[in-house]
Amino acid sequence: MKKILQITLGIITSVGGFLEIGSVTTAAQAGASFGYQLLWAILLGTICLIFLVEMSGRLAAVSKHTIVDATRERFGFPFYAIVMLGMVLVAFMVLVAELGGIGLSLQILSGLGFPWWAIPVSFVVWLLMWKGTFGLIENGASLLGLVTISFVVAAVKMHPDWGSAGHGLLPTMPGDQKAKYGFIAVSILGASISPYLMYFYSSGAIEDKWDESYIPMNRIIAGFGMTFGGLLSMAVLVAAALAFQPRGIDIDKFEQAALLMTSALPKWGFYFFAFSMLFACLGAALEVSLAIAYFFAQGFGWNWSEDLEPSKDARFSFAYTIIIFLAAIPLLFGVDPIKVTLMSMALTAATLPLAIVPFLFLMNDPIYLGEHRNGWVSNSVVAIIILISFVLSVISIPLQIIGG
Amino acid sequence: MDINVELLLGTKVRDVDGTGVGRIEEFHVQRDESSCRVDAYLIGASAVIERLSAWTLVRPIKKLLHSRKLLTVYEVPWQDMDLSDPLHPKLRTAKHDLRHVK
Amino acid sequence: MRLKRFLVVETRMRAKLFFAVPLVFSTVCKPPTPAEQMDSVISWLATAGMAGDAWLRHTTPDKYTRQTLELSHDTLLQISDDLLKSRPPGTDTASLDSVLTRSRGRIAQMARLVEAKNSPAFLSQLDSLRVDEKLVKQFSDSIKSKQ
Amino acid sequence: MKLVRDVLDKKLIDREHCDMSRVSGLVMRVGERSQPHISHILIGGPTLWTRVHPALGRLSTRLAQLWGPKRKDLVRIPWSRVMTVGKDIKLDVKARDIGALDWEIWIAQHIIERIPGGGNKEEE
Repeated sequence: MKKILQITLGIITSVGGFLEIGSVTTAAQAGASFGYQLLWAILLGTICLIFLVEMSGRLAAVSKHTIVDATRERFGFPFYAIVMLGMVLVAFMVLVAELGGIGLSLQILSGLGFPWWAIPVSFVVWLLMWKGTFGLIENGASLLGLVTISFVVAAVKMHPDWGSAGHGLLPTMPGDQKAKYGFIAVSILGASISPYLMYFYSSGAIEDKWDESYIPMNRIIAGFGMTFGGLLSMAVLVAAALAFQPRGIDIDKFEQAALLMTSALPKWGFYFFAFSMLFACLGAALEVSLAIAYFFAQGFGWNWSEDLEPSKDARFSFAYTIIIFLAAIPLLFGVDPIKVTLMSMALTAATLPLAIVPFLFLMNDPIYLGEHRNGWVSNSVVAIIILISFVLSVISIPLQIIGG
Repeated sequence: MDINVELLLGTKVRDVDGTGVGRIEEFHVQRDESSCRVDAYLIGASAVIERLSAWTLVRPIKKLLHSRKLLTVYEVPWQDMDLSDPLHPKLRTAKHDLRHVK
Repeated sequence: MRLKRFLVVETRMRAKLFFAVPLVFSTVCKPPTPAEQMDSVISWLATAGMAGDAWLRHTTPDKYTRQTLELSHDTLLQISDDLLKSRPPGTDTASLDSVLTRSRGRIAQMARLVEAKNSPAFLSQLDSLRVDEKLVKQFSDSIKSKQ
Repeated sequence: MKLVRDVLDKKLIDREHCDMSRVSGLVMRVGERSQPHISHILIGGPTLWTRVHPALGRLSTRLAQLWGPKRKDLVRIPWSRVMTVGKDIKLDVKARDIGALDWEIWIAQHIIERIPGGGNKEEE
């Protein structure tokens, strides 16, 4: 019984972790500009993520090492420093975007501009970290995030043409606007295969004291959680395809995306969108700031746990305190969170090899994983992901210039 | 003389005739009660594989390539290594006398 | 005893630090074509229309509606300036300008009517905006066909 | 045992199961004719950053002089204090006494405890 509860909570967490400003914005843009044509990108990203997350959990459960621990130990400090530079930079931009997403949700609800919300929002995020425990953050934020299921309701209520949606699951080339198509595809993959989720998940497994008996459970959580998360993203894309594409609306601003469900769910659509974004971004902001603090603490060997009182892991608490308030600064100056989101998605794609290549080595390490190391299926999948990640990292920056 | 192991890592080694042998990538040590003695130095590209404990990943590729030269690793006993200039470690023997591992 | 420090850098790894450089380039964007600008104009006209519909059904807050209409107005002003400066070939720029100016006026008027909570007048502005939107679409089609 | 794979960059745990940073560096004592042996484990920023680039090591040393806890030299732990080498390295020392937690304590006292709700490092 306890296991079932844990599995349910785990799945809800993964769903909550999947949807955030990046995946919603990119899915809405894709639907508005290209109809169902880019559904395949979400499908591909979700499949990759299922495998990567399952592996992160398995590594932690068997070796009792998080990915960061293992990267530092196996590859040494100089290489770790490079990975850290890349990952922390990207995660910081994602954090700015998520805080901005909370601010924008509050802006459309209250009418007060998002720069005014920067300080209060980061203060609340920081306070939740300062006072909260890992369980509270993981489960509380993701339970609130369940309001995002409204995206699925809206998508179904708009009666999509399931046949042509099915066609979208297979990649096709667009007639025109090839650069924009490529840019959005890369952004979707960048939003789905986000390394910070892997770091967060493997640290969570250590915080929850997983051992080898959790391997089957880890598989279920990764599989179902990410699948549901992917379905939510697809629902956003489908709803956007039906609400925006016929009207010729391209999503450049958050205010436009807010109209996503106003025709499908006339009475509550607007508020469902605002609260979905509010809670999804809040959950993501907490997860990203934890992931950054974990990155430093585990890499340098400080004591770390979100469950400790701040003074018991002073450097860890100090790290997230600084990061959260630094992330508020660009928003104070009115930097558009949507622009930051798109840039961070492209940068995630560009730095992906840095996260995935070392991971392939770790997942084959007999000392860490013994008999639980990757078999040829998982290794082939990682090899394919590495291939994709190199293609993405090469094309993401030029596409940002041409298509962005 | 005291030498920083972490900085010695990756240093190029030459043999007694001045021929390049490879980089120091790993150290074989022997632990007992209270000490830790260095038995041998591993030199060459595949010593990195040793260090990353990546043989399970590399062995199938190695088989596929049928290559020996690609994956050289020399094991140099401590007696044969001259570290009097840590920036330019030298062997006390010639390259062709070195022992191949694996 | 002081430790002797010496220079051994894993130079093989240092090269990777340069991956941050392309970031600088990502800020450079090429200017949009007239056809793309027309798409943006239609997108923002439709946004104003959709926000107007939602407000008429009393499903969105007044402040949000007003801000979105103002945002549409300001964005349209900016795009039309750029568009008319680049003089799309084979287009009657004068009449395009007048349609764009008129619809911007309607959107600004709608934003004021939201504040006054005047739904009937809002509806009539919205209907006229839809007519203007159709005109703009015709301009857009003719620009695209000439490319 | 392999030194780089099994020791370097591993996490250090003290007598009281407290995390005390990772192995930043190792000192090898080389004699004219005697077998080289590992004499000390090094921890701390300057050792660490020198591995990336000597200039970063110097920068780290300089920053530590300007700001933070005052301790004159590097933290060196004699190898004889090593108890076990496994997933982590267990040491027969007290992290606090040898200075491995200088920064942790400094940040706790100067910043974290001054923020309401931060708690107190000393109370156990």
